[in-house]
Amino acid sequence: MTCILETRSLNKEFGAVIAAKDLNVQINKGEVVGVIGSNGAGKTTFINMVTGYLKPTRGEILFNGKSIMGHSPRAITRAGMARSFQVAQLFPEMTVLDNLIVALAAAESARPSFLSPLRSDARIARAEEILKEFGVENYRDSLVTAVPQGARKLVDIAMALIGNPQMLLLDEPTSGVSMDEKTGLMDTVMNAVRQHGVTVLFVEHDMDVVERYVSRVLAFYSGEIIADGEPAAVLADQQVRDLVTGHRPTTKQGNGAS
Amino acid sequence: MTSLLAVLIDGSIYASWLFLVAAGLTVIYGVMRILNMAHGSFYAIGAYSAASLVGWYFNNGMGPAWVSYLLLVGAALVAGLIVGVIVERGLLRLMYGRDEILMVIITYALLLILEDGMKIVWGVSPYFAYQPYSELGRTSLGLLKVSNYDVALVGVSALLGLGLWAWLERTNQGKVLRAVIHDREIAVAMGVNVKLMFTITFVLGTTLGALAGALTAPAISVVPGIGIEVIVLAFAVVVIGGLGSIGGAAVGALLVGLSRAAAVHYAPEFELFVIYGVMSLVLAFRPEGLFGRTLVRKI
Amino acid sequence: MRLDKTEISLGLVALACVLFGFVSPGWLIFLLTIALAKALVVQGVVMQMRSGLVSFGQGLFYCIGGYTVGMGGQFFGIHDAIAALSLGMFVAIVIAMLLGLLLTRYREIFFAMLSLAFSMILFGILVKSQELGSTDGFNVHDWTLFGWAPEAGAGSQHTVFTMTVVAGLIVAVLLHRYTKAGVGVICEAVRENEVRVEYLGLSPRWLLYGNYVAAAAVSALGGGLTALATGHVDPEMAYWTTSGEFVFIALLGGLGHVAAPFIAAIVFSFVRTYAIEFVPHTWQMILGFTLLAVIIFLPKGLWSLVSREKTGERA
Amino acid sequence: MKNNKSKFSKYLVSGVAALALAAGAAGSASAAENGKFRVGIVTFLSGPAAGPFGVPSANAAKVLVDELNKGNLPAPYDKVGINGLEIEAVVIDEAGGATKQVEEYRNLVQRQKVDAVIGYVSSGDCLAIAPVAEELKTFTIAYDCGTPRLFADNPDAAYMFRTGLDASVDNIGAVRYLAATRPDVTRLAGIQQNYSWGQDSWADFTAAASALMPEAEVVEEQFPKIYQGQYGAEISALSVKRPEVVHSSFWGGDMEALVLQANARGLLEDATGLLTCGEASFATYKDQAPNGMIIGARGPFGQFAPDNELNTWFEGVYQNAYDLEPVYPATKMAQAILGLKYAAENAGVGDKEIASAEQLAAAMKGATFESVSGTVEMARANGHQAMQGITYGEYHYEDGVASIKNAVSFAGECVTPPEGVAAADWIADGFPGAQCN
Repeated sequence: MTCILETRSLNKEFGAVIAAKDLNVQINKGEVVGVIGSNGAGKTTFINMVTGYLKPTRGEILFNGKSIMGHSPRAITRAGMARSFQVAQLFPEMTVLDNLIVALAAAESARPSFLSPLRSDARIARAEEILKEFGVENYRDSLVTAVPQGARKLVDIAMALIGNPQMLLLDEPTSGVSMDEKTGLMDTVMNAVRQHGVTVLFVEHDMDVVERYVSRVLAFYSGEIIADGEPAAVLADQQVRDLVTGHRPTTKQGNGAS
Repeated sequence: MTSLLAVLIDGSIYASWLFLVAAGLTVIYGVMRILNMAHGSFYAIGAYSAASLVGWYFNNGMGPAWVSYLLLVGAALVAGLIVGVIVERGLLRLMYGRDEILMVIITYALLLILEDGMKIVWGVSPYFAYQPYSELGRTSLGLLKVSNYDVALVGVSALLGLGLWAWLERTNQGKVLRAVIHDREIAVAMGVNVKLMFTITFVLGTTLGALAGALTAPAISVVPGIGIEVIVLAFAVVVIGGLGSIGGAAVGALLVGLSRAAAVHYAPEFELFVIYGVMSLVLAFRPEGLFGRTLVRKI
Repeated sequence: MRLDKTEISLGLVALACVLFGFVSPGWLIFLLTIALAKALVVQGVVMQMRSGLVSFGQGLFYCIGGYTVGMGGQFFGIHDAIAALSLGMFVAIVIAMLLGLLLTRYREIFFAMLSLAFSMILFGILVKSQELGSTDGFNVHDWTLFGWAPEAGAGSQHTVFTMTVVAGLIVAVLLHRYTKAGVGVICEAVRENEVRVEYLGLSPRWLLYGNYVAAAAVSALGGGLTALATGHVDPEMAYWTTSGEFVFIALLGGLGHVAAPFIAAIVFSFVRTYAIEFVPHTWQMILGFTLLAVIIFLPKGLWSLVSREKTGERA
Repeated sequence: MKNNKSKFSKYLVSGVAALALAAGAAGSASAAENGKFRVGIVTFLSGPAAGPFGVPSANAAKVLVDELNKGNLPAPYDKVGINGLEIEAVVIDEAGGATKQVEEYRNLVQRQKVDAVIGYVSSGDCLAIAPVAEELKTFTIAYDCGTPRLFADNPDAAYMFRTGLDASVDNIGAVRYLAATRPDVTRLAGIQQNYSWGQDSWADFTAAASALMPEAEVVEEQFPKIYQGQYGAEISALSVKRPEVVHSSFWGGDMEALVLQANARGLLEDATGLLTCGEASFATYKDQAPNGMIIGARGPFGQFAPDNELNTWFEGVYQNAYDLEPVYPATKMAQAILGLKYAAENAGVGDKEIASAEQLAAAMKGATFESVSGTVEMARANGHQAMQGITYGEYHYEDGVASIKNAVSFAGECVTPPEGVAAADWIADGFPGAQCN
């Protein structure tokens, strides 16, 4: 197995607050990794650093064996690592279809054209396929602000996948989505991901969701990784139970330690 | 040596005036996120109010001269208060939540209205209130003669700056205000009456603007258009210092004031470019201004 | 080249304008010429507004366009109007390519203030240039069109008017396409969510840069045409209040359609000229109230009067 | 209904609406020919130039037009209105820049159908208007702007006239006054607003000074931004150079602020101020200007206007109407209106007829007419530019009354370059052909 993403002693300090402390992570190609941890444990900071949004204080990040330290988010995206967001990052004054079309155009070229129309027939057709794949074709012409949270999350993830990334980082894909929708959403996403053969790392509060999809779990606490391994082993870990999952064997009635 | 001394003195005097003009602007921006184009008009209204009141005082039976200083300040406070409340309650309140740039345009419209409004009230003839200025006399430092009023202005400006700082840092109201500056959403969540804070801030800002005008009035001829001239100056000072920062405005004012004085004495041909040059340089190296906070959007 | 309905309508309105020019009085032709030429500058402001940036210094390029046309004729023997206008656009593009490198790092109020500062620096330089007439500026005359010199007076006025309408039409058609093309749409995307654009692997700075340079060229064209029409240029063109007027007109029209700035500029000119005639002492107040009324009652500009019913379909 | 509205018609509607609006506006123009003599009056009604120049001028125009329409003027202007026709003045604000002024000028001529235009304080506006006046063939009098370029750049001007003096006269006169009253002065300094007016004034003044006062040197020059209002640093810079005379072409609020601040800081006690536009604020200095400060009025205007019958009458009606003495811009406006009246009544047309622009121009060209400032000869720039003398004097304020002392006048031939000679060349050559009394 080859390692796609590796971090070496990654540190991030915001003044006196330590948001990441000596993070050493190795993700292999094809893995589906879940990241758990309470709010403020440093999960999003980790994703932000890896995708170039935040500059680490110290450490090293390697993607496909090459350092991507100091690269911009767009360079890292172009290199093949995409992400989704806790709060879906869409273009609020555009329709769902247009959001996808912009993403399609971006995937085709980093230098958009000045005069040929963005909404070409080919892009519209492709966008419609994607809408179907993610089951949001009903919202084709709605403004994204008028679309339910779950669909918005799906569009957000679809836009990340349009660039055919090798690796996808999902930041709380199910946050803000009702309990009933979660599984459907995750099934849609994971189907798409498997079709593209993408390595996935996702942050999730819901332990059910985590157990259902991942092959490996990283548990964050206060900027450090306190456990790393098979889901069952990590969730059974006493420290994880003390600090992260809060003694709930599996969360049937709540949504984790959020 | 004399000219170096002159640069320091002239620079500080000019800086203190710039700070007076810019303080209200930066307070309003810090709390309300409104870059107030009409700030210059409040300055002009303060100047007109003070000049007409003081002029009237001296033209009708000379009372003691010290009263005129109270009249200067009083006129500014009353004018700032009235105009501030009318504008905030009558116009801006309808507009909160709009785009930051749109608020700039709204205040630009306000500027156009106020400029002609002042013409209706005060006409176009000059108003003078020179008595408070000449009354204080001057101090000779060799060839250099300095107006005592100008020196006093440096003190007033410094006191005002300290007062604002103390109010923000040391009082409960100031703490609430800082909370609003820091994060409006959290402040609302904590139960801060943001609407009230907005009114207080805006009226404070307009009063500061009017006060700057009133304190300047004795040294100038109060004529139409004086407000327009100070807007860009005040903007530049505030942007250099970092929008919303009182300390930044003070440092920005000093920087511009001293650079300008130095240019006048040593390189007069660059005087016209000083303020924009300083602003471009500062922003090139510190895009948020000297004391501006870099905000990374949470995602 | 296939023309869509909008483009055909624009062409017809332009044709109507040119024909109207033959029957309308001189003052009206002049007013429309200036309004349309300024509308081109406003197009530059609107292009940037679409990308979320408000330029309080578009007068910079307006002035560059005007001065290049004037200086071309005065000092460099470039009397052909088309050549002079092109040169103006070229100079604007070169300067925009330089300034854009710095300016595209800034957003919101900082962009506004820095663009204002650059414009004011040009103003300062021109005020200092006594050989260019300092604040008095200089006259622009003796221009030709493909070697043909229109007769002074009504003839030349009419020629400038036609040139302005044609230039307006070309710019309108190009912009109509531009706003639907890659850079145009993605610039709007930058305004709506810059982070997302970055995470699509695009450079918001590059997009804004391209947009800034294109806007500069369009604005310079407007400046050049204004210089030909008025026959005079002065540094006031770069003063911040001039740029403020362009922002005013841009908001008046709204971002809804490529025709909006043209309509707004014409309405603005009429409001102003009649305000000056009927209330010479308080015409600025009239403008102020007009602007407030538009912001309060027509938040999307005058264009929303024309396109009330559109919501789902986007231009 | 809304849905039926096709996209196409929408665009057409908006285009046609704009044109219809325009056409409607065009229709209103025909109301103009109403048997009155219509004069466009353009001067600053807003902005910093309104107070010192624009409003006194507009006031002068208003009172003079009213009195003319009543036929109340002394001879030779006792005919009602202009050539027996009632005068209708259309007053326009000069603020807003040259482009806007060109637009408004065209509106005046083509929409408002005025028969003549009088106006323009700003030199930039004058320069922009001059070619348009020729294009539209409209009789136009520049009443105040001072740029020498007006006729230098437009040598073939046929319809443009100027009844005020060229600005180089101000500064040649100022140096002559210094040479006459303070020949021993050696240290000159200047403070000018940083724009054409200030730059040109200082260039003329220093050139004339080096010709007429070769012993004098320039020790300091300052060019603050126009409308700056605060001159602390500039006053320091001037003070430390110990000048004997400080020349300034400041005007309006800037000038008043400068006098106030320079006086309070002792500069005007140690040095004599020389303000070429100083008379415009004659009534406002009170005790804030030192006695002995030299002021000018850009010609024989305002306080320096002679005690002739016309001027006494004009001062009387102006004082009656506004409770103020007329300052120089007011006198200059009156002079322009009288010039127009002279031209219209000597154009060779019958009573109550309106002369054409060509007839007006022919009558004005090279004319000599009586004015509130004495006799005006249109003796320069092919008969388009007035030539008159200039007077300077010292400001004095005692017991609440301001007055002029030590006034010295210089004849027109003494301060005006001969026909066809540029002021700069004339000064550089040492004033050949100057006739001084």
